[in-house]
Amino acid sequence: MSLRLEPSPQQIKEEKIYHDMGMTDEEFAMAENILGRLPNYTETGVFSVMWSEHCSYKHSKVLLRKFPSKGEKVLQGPGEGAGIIDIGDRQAVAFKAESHNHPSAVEPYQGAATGVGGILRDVFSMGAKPIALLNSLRFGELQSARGRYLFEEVVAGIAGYGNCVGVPTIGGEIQFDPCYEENPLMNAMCVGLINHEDIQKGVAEGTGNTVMYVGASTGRDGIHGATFASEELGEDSEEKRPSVQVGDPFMEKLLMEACQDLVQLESLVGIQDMGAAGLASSSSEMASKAGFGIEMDLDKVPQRESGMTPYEMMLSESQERMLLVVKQGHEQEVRDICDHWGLYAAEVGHVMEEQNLRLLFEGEVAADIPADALAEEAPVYHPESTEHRVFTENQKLPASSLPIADMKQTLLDLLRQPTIASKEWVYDQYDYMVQTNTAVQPGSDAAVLRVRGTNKALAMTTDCNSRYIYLDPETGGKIAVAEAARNIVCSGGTPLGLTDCLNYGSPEKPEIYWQLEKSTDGMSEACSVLDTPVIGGNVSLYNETQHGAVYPTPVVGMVGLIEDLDHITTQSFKQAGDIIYVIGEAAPEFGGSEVQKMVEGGISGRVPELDLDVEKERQQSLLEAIRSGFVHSAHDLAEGGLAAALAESVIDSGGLGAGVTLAGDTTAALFAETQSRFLVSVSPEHTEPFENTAADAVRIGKVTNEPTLEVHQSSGDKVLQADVEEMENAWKGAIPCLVKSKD
Amino acid sequence: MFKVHVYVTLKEGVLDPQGSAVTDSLHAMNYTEVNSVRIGKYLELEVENTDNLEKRIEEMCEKLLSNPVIEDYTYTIGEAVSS
Amino acid sequence: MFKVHVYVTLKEGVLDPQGSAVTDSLHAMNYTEVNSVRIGKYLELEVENTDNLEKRIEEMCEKLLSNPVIEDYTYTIGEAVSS
Amino acid sequence: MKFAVIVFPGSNCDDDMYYAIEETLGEEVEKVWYTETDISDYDAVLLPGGFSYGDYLRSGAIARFAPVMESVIDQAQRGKPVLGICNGFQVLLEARLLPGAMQFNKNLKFICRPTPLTVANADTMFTTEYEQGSTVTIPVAHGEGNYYCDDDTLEVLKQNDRIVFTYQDDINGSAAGIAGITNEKGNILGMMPHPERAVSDLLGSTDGRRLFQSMLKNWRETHVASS
Ligand SMILES: Nc1ncnc2c1ncn2[C@@H]1O[C@H](COP(=O)(O)OP(=O)(O)O)[C@@H](O)[C@H]1O
Ligand SMILES: [Mg+2]
Repeated sequence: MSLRLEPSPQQIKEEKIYHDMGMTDEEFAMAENILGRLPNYTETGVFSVMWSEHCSYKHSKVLLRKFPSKGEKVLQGPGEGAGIIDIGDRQAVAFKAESHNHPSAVEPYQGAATGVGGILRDVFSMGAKPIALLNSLRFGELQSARGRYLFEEVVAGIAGYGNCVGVPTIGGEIQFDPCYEENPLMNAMCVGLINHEDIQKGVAEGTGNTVMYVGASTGRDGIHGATFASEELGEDSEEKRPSVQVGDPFMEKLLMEACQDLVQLESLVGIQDMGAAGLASSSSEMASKAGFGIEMDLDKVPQRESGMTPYEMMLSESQERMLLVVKQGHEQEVRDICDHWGLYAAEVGHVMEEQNLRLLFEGEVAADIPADALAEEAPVYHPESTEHRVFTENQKLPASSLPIADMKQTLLDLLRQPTIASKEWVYDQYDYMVQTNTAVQPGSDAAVLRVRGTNKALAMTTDCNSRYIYLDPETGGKIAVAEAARNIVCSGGTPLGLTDCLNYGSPEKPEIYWQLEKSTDGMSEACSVLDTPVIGGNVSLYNETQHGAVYPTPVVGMVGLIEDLDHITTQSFKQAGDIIYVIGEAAPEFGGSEVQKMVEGGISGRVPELDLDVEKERQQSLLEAIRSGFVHSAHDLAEGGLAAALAESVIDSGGLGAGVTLAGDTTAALFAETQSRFLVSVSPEHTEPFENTAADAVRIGKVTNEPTLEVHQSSGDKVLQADVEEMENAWKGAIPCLVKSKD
Repeated sequence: MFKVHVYVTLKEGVLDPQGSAVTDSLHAMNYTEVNSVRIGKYLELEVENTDNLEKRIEEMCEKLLSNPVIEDYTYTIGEAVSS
Repeated sequence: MFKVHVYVTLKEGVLDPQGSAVTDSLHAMNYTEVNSVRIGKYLELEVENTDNLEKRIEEMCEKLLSNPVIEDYTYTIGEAVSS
Repeated sequence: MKFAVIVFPGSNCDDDMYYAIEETLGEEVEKVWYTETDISDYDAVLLPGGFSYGDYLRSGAIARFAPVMESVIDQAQRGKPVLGICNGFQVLLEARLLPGAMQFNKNLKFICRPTPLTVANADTMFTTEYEQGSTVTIPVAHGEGNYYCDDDTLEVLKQNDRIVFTYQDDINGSAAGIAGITNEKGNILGMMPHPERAVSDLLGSTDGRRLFQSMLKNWRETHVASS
């Protein structure tokens, strides 16, 4: 077929053209072996994307198996578009997180926008109605022009897409560190609500059933996006720029509505979004999962451009597309729904007994590959692992104390650190209220959405302090899970489970693989102890440039159930006269802390220790206290320690202040990032039952009517006094100020 | 001073959701003779006469006025105007 | 078939927040020779040959492609292209 | 009283509007798809906020030509209450049922936040349950909410008390701080803030409820009077 100026199978092999597609010699040999002949150009392309790290998890599969993923309430674990957990009343939550790092590095607005679009489709293709979006972002420091550019554009892209589709963006987290300067991270999470009976799977079963294509037409955009996401960003990433996809949130909105109708059809057999590797992955995965095959006629695929080849059609990552399987003879039902929503539905193929993915094009067979080979039988690697020297060296360092003279100045400076500072500048751009369920808006520990028509609510958060993980992957991995759970608990919820998004450098480097291994060990252990199964996730490797890898950043996205709207709790102090407690005692732990980075200009040493049993006990008792109605506010202690938490609890309290007295080493008490700690306020009449419930709670002071924060030592000496206004200005002004600065 | 006109268009092959929506809308309004619409930007700059005017304009277009990842640009330099 | 180019600009006197922001950025990037920037839209339409081509284009512009309350438009009809 | 919530392709605050009516008034409310051509059966028309048609080209520009709009315009001209919120306001502007146009917010960013407003005219069929000059907190969520009109129009709006809500802070650059205006007859209100998002304590404010209650009360009064 000379009309396609494609290399012949022989040429592909001899000239090793598969290298350009990211396949190794061994992998090519495997493909040849599977087919029993040389793959043609289309087939080589399909193999290469399906066996890319992004689609096949070939370097991480072994580690993912360690995650506890089962649980009484888990209705769907990893393996589908999103995981699903029961929340009672025949309802469930479906959620998943996904990375869009490389696209966001190249074209931040569209990269972020399409990241949001992709994760939405993962959730609504399960039959769920998306009710919330969250994100987790990492950038270089805002002092650099590129850091600011990426930050502003990524935020605008998330807003542009999420606002338009009408799903509230209610939370997330952002950290800034030089290691992300060239390789920012953009992870998006979507949460959906679903009735048990509506749960869909991405399966193509039943010989003769019809394969239908719904949504946007296929263009040449994003070809090899999956491979792209599986490579380091290098000089030639610029050249791959044309692969940037542009999102169409209007189309997505229609698709989302149509899917909610489509999943009601008896005749719908399976549905899956076309995400990474587009038509190639959706078709082969749906066939493989069902144990059937699919024959597709590519001439029927809606095309945006003329002269597209099978290779291009199969690898295109055009956005806003879905693949459906519907019972033979019921195609009109799908068409009717699509018509209503102004969408085009094309019959592109059918399910067949023979378990192959067979593609027809202009009357000829353009590809014929066993579906399992693509979806299931990708090579699995057990990369070499070596303890990272950062860990080895930092473990040897003696615990150092920080020389802090001016406590007040330190607090104000901390509040100005962009990682701690208010993210209002960001969430002001997100429509976090649409759908009118947002009970706790962005800014508290976890966002809370009521479940309309019930007395329940859902709490959600994303978290990951990658500095800890960089210094000590295993402990850091535990902390990431524990911290997410703390945020859920502080808002009055029981953690239900989590999705993760594992962002690392190249797994082919033994030290990076070791980070991956150790941090997932830590996460797994924390998940087991805290009873939060991992119901889905995503792996993004090769996040590195010639300047090195990003910090290992396994983002945790967690959802919790609040059983009664009355249990919803926020971090701000509520009432003068309330008693302030800290649960958990501080130790002089500064390794990886915000204050260390600020004072010493970098991070080092041992990270805070974490005892998971203590963690669990404290979370449970705090939750019990909240449910018993004793607690007016709860806030977990994280970056910036107790000082930052106290400041945050007074700033949004509407004119209240606090006076506290701290025993022991004041620097540690205020700024250390010792784990498993909470700041809680309790009305005076509930102190006794509260203390009985939360055994580790120590009374430190009172909420006052004066808008100031006063901290005393037990000797009576005042160590710090700051007006709420100056703290607020520092905290809220920091990011707007940095963004405006132009150098 | 010169009036400079800059035209920024989406690269060929890049999806133009706005353009498609406008096309559909025109069809619904019975302007079925319209086959396609692509939407770009039109910028009018007033620029003082400088050395290297063209080079500087090209730089501005590449750095700020267009997004070279997905957009192309052209420009024309209009008549000199009195400022 | 004709290629029609439509230029939509803000009416004189209407403030252009986007244009001002771009002017400021250009200044910050040291393109101080730029006095002002006004940002409008540039649309490329492919239109089948019809009677009253000009009248129909003007209608489209007035009804949909521009908002006469704040915008002006001009258009040019390009060379005939084969479809 | 029977309310119609007009739904365009891509509308996204239609459900919120629907629930606000159902929950605060308990009156009849239906979603009306953009292909309907006769909405004379309804007592009030609600054009919801959010987006429509992706807000492509200009917010509200494409929706303005949706088939249902002919009937909306007809009903509006006959004096039926028509309320356009956010995108609905933009649609009303594009349809020339209200004067002026929207531009990008002056900071060029989407803005979502609870916003203090002044009730500048409590003597419209949408605002009688508010007190003249009082402050209400109602969220905004828009990218193009920077209201523009020429000086003559502004003068007319002021002279005829057609400015109904104003922002207390200049959040988006709107002329005269305008957040909402009516037509000359007073039966069409367009406003950028979202009263349907301020109907329950759980969501942070109930200040939007009185707008819907005003509509109901005034409808009942005229209805009872005329029948
Ligand atoms: N880090 C992880 N932890 C748990 N599950 C994961 C992880 N990464 C991927 N998975 C699961 O593997 C499956 C395939 O993931 P992915 O290829 O990202 O799905 P999709 O193509 O739908 O985006 C999903 O069900 C996902 O939840
Ligand atoms: Mg997917």
